[in-house]
Amino acid sequence: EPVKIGVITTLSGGGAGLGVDTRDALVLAFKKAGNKDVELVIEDDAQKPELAVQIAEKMIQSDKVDLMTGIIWSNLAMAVVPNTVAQDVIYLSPNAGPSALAGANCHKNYFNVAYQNDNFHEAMGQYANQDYKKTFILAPNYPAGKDSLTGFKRYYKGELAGELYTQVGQTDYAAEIAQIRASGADSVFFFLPGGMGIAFMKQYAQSGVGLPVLGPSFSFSQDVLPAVGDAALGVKNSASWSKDLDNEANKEFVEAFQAEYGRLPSIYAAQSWDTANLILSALAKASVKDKDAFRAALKEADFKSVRGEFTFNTNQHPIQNIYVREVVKEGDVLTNKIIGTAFEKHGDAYVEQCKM
Amino acid sequence: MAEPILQLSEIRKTFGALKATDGVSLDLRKGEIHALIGPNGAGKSTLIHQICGSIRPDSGTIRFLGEDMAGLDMAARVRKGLGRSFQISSLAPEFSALRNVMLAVQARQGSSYRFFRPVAGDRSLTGPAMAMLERVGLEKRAKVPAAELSHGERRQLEIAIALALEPKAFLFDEPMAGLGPEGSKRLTGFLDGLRHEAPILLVEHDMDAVFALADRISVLVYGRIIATGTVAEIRSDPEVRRAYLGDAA
Amino acid sequence: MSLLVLDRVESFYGASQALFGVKLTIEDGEVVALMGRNGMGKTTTISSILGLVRPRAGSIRFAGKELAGLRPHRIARLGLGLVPEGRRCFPNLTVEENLLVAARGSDWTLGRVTELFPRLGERRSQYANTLSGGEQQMLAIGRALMTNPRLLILDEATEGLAPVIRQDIWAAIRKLKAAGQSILVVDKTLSELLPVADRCFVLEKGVTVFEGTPDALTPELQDRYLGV
Amino acid sequence: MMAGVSRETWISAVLVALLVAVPLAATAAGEPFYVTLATRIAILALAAVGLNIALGLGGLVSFGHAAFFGLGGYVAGIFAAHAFNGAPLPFGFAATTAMPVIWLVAIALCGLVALPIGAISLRTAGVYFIMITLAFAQMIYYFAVSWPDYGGEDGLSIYVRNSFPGLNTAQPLPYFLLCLGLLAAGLVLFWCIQGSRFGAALEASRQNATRLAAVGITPFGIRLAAFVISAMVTGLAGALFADLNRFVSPSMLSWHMSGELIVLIILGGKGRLFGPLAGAMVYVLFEYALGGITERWQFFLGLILLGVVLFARGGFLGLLAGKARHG
Amino acid sequence: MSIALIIEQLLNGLQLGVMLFLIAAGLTLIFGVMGLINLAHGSLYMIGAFACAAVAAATGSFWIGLVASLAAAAAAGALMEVAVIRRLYERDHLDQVLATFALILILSEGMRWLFGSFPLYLDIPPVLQGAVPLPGGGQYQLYRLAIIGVGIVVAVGLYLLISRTRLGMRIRAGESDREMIAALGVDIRTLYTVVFALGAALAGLAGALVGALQSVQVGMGEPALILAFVVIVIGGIGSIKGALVGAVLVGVVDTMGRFLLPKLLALALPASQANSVGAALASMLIYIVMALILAFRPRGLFAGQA
Ligand SMILES: Nc1ncnc2c1ncn2[C@@H]1O[C@H](COP(=O)(O)OP(=O)(O)OP(=O)(O)O)[C@@H](O)[C@H]1O
Ligand SMILES: Nc1ncnc2c1ncn2[C@@H]1O[C@H](COP(=O)(O)OP(=O)(O)OP(=O)(O)O)[C@@H](O)[C@H]1O
Ligand SMILES: CC(C)C[C@H](N)C(=O)O
Ligand SMILES: [Mg+2]
Ligand SMILES: [Mg+2]
Repeated sequence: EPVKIGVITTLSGGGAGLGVDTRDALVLAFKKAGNKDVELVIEDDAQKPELAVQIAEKMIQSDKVDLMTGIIWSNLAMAVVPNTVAQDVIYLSPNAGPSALAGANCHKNYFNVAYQNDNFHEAMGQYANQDYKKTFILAPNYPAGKDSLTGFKRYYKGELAGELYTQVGQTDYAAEIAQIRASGADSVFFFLPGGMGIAFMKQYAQSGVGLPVLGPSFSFSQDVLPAVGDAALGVKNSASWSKDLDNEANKEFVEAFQAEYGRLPSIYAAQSWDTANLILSALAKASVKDKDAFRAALKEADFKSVRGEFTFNTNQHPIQNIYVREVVKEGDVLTNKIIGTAFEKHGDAYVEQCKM
Repeated sequence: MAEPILQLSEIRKTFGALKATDGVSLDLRKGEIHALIGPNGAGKSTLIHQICGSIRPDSGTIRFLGEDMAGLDMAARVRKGLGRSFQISSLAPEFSALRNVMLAVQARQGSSYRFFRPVAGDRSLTGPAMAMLERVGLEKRAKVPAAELSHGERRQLEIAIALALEPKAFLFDEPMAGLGPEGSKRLTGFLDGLRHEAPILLVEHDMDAVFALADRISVLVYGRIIATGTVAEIRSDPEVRRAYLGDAA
Repeated sequence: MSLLVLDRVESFYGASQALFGVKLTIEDGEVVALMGRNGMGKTTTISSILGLVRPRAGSIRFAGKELAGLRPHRIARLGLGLVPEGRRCFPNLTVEENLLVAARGSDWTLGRVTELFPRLGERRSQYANTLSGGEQQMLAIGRALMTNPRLLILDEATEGLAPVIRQDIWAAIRKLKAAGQSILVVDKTLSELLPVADRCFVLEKGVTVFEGTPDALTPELQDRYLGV
Repeated sequence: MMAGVSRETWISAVLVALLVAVPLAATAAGEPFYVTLATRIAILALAAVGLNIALGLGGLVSFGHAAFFGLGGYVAGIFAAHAFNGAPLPFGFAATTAMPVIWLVAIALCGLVALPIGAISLRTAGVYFIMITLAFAQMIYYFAVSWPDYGGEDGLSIYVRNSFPGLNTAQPLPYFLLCLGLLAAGLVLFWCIQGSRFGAALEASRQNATRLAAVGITPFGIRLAAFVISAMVTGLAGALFADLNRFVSPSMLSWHMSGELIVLIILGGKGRLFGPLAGAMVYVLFEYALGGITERWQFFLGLILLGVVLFARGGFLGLLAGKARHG
Repeated sequence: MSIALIIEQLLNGLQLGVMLFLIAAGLTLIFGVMGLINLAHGSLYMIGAFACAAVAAATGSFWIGLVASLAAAAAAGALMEVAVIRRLYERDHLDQVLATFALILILSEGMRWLFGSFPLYLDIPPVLQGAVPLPGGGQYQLYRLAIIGVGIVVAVGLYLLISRTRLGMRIRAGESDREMIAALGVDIRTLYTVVFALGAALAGLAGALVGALQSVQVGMGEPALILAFVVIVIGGIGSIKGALVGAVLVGVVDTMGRFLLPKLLALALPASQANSVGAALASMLIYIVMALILAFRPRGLFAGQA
């Protein structure tokens, strides 16, 4: 009997780019491994929490999946994960990393293979100290957005020229840009994943404000760059991964992904690829039916991560390096290149609160 | 003489520069049919609307059964006993003729907040409603949705609804309009008897009917009453002939 | 050739049949009265002519052309001008706009219509929903005339009008008749209708039961068909 | 009346029988998901039955009923959250996980909220009514999104489903039966209202409010009462829905949700007693079945819905029962 | 807070308003004239944006793309009207809601089928790139100024079309009595198709203009649709003037609310709280305004004559 993995991800709407990359990498990873015993059940959550909940219910009750993964957004994760892990189904997060699940509500069935939400922003806060004294920061008005600015501020030492929350899914940033222009800032940090980031950057570039921008990789990842265009050139951003990261697994991944899909992979693809390989590594050691053994196998993280060194913290969240990248042009293609390391073997701020 | 059932004094209403009602005083007494005639656009319907509450007068008072109507909305005035028909038929189109009348019966009984007990087959509603349809000669069409009635039949249904309210005074705005000769004749006979149930303020252009029915006639021209009197007085009033009757009298 | 010929027309509202075989002819320059009690199918006949209700059987020919299957605006453009039951002026258009909205041809102009109905001239820029009933009736007639129809159809055109105005309207109809206008009239006031009509048709339950000159419509027949 | 049993009644009976039988069979076969599916149908149907009172009978097209659906949901969620961490509720009330209490609170709250919303909205009519109800729902939606205490945009998980005395609500079947019972109660309520004098006045207010006023019944009062009752029923369904998903989020309050409720009603046949149930069954099953066949299921769902509107007047029930509803 | 900032924010509000007007104008026309609730209006906006993006990418010219957006949206609108909408005029609003909701599903998923799930991008044409100085020392994006200009031209043109031409008269006549205008010899059916296509073209134009500013993606139409409905209801359905006033009102209130509310609240609350409460209130603001307006003017600011 094959191992069934339920994949709930965002395949439609403004956030579809993220989910498509997640799905594609996952599918490709299992295909490459040639593992015939894995069956993927993939469903689109349309970025709607209640839909995700229903799909999860169906996957558990009807498809009787052994593992689940795929969710991109923290609000969907918060809706699905607690009930899923409570029903003794193991969930591996390929992207979302809400602080609640890292701290007090951590769970033995919950593994985060991506990051804790604050991580990349912390790195950028750290990095900004080098060049900037007065940064204007903005993020969407939802908990992951708040995690983001909290993370940034945790490490940033300069003054804040302004702090703004935008609407989730907002597409026009004229009003925010006006405030940035008037704020006297020397730089702008923003966390706006997917379509939000595209819209912001395009408008910012045309506004004549011209201050340097920085952000987490989400704001400048491969799904966003082509749309933003040259305006993104030279922008610094933080991530646990980049396509030029020098290790065997990564080379193989980037090549395979490009060969299969004809585009460059994004960070979401990378994290998802790792998730698949983590699962495969555990499957090699234990049966999914034996939950204890399988969890132990997962926890060892005995796989070749495209991010280089990767281990799990006690709250089953990653300990990994966070790099600073720069947007560059390779031929006509915009992409990211690593220019430094912000943190080495970085964990998260909530691990203490996790009693596990 | 007893106090009039309905008494208007010095009612005024303007639409922009137009004085639609220009100081109208008028009363309706027990047992009478008081006809209100006048050229098109004289302000008759506007006056009826003010009496029944769908338009507020700018000034003046309307007393009904001794009570000032100011501040009461249309429904409240109907509950006080002012029954009216519309110049242009206004019915619940999906309801059958019978259910249209049943609605009036239940309204009179004041039982519209009853949530249980089905109305279909409720004899306390269907009985009186059917009786009203019979009175206007529409009993054969009881089951037909109002939308499918012909123009004239709708006019008859309007009357039946007004009857079902058992009002203390009727306001009829051109009830004959749209009725064929036969219908007009029949309605004339019918209204004749009705005045003993409740007095009628009748707006009508059908002079045969008006002259046959009216105890008193008031003539409204440009928002003002230019004459009030008996049929004979009005017929012979040269001013009225010029403004309204032409050679119809 | 007759201007308009209806032969055994049958029409329905949904599943319920309203016309069971209507026959009607109008010659050029003639005024024809269509009569019958309430609900006998007069308005339905008119709607069928104009294609607003689609006849399922029989034929309707106007100036030799079969109307079946034509859409209402095509039919109207052949030269039919309707003054509908209940007036149906466009409330959100001014008097002038109501007159101009469908104007065609050149005989009847704004000037001539306001000459016929001076009241409309006075109210030219007022919205139609603020007109009195009689004013609206004049407007509906004027609007139909502005399309310069070969056949004018008046459905209860004097309903709700003050006696003086009705006399005006009848006078106008007589004037039109004298000018050679063909007219189909539905009206309940026989005393005014019969003198202008050249011929009469009577409907009963959707069937033509009488055809003839006004003189032939004896008091007995009037009583039988119209209840007078 | 034996011979008078209409085709619509027969079809409705079949629908109800299916709704009851499938979950029983699924439980026996060890396929709990179908029970969950049936529960969702029952709950959505109940929500739509609520809306159908305002919309189907009264012609009050509320594009804001998600507000009540969501409020009901939040009542369940907030009670569960407080009971879970032992903190007292606002105003110092002790939290409980007892569903009957939660339901009553949800119903009462929705009634209270619907009263002012209805009173203001009913000043308008037609499309303006549609939009003003939407406006109120959007306000509540944005309030929930930005009120951090109960999760904001992220929503609120119910870690353990609330309880009902004598039943194990964590099991799919008992919970389904509970929802089924409430749906039945909702249907009975609708049926009573529809046939009653109040229902007659309400339907008249939809067809011609001036006429209603002219017989002496103030349309405003009738409509407001209908709106409030309607909101209460939908609110109850919301509480059930939250417990079904063990999760509540602002999306329950969103205009999509309002739209979906409307769609259920029209799909099934508006103003018909069993319309909402038929609509919910068809919609949920299509969604499920098409979703299983193709990723492009929305495309085909769209085609099907379009087909229903264009060719099946009176919704699915109208299509099957073959006659317009009688007035 | 400088004057330049306030001017810039007002311009932002105006630009958002003009954008909304372009979408709302078509909607109010279709709604007011045909009495049709067209939820799929947002899809026409999306189609315009996609057409512009695709054609601009293929030809390298934004302007050809713009023409394509008008043509594609008008064609889609006409097709939609002939195939579906035409059967709905006589139906009640609810059937229209369901049918046009179904159209949204079909069109959105159809676009995804054609163009994939990733957003397309569309660049601002070179002549309109960059910012221009404002009097008072600020700067403003040229392209946004151009949008404001386009909106004003369209508004004036539409107003004249509706109030001054016979076409406009007929449109308005059809609005109150379709059967009657047909019985007077006007081909109302074709007229409706034309009006529908015109409304669609305006929506498509808006989509293309916005596409260059934001991104072109499936689902971009729905938020715009809701706002457009808010606009036409505030303005009074069927009124072009109302749509313009409503749109500018919504644009300015929304923009200024987001900008000023947090600052106002900061006077009373701690900064972070002021920020989030302010943001929340700001998102509620236009709905509060709309409810207030409707509570006092139940038929909008410029209620139609009928
Ligand atoms: N809402 C309004 N705004 C402006 N003018 C109005 C309005 N309502 C009515 N009028 C005008 O007021 C005058 C009186 O109208 P009303 O309908 O009362 O006349 P009427 O006497 O009933 O005429 P008819 O016998 O033709 O029905 C008319 O000239 C009409 O145009
Ligand atoms: N819209 C409709 N739907 C269904 N039936 C209708 C409709 N309109 C009229 N009818 C029916 O068709 C028949 C003929 O009606 P029609 O309106 O043609 O009569 P009419 O002779 O013009 O009467 P009136 O003198 O009252 O205007 C009537 O029985 C009527 O009930
Ligand atoms: C796409 C990601 C940036 C999502 C974000 N981390 C969240 O949890 O919602
Ligand atoms: Mg009048
Ligand atoms: Mg007739």
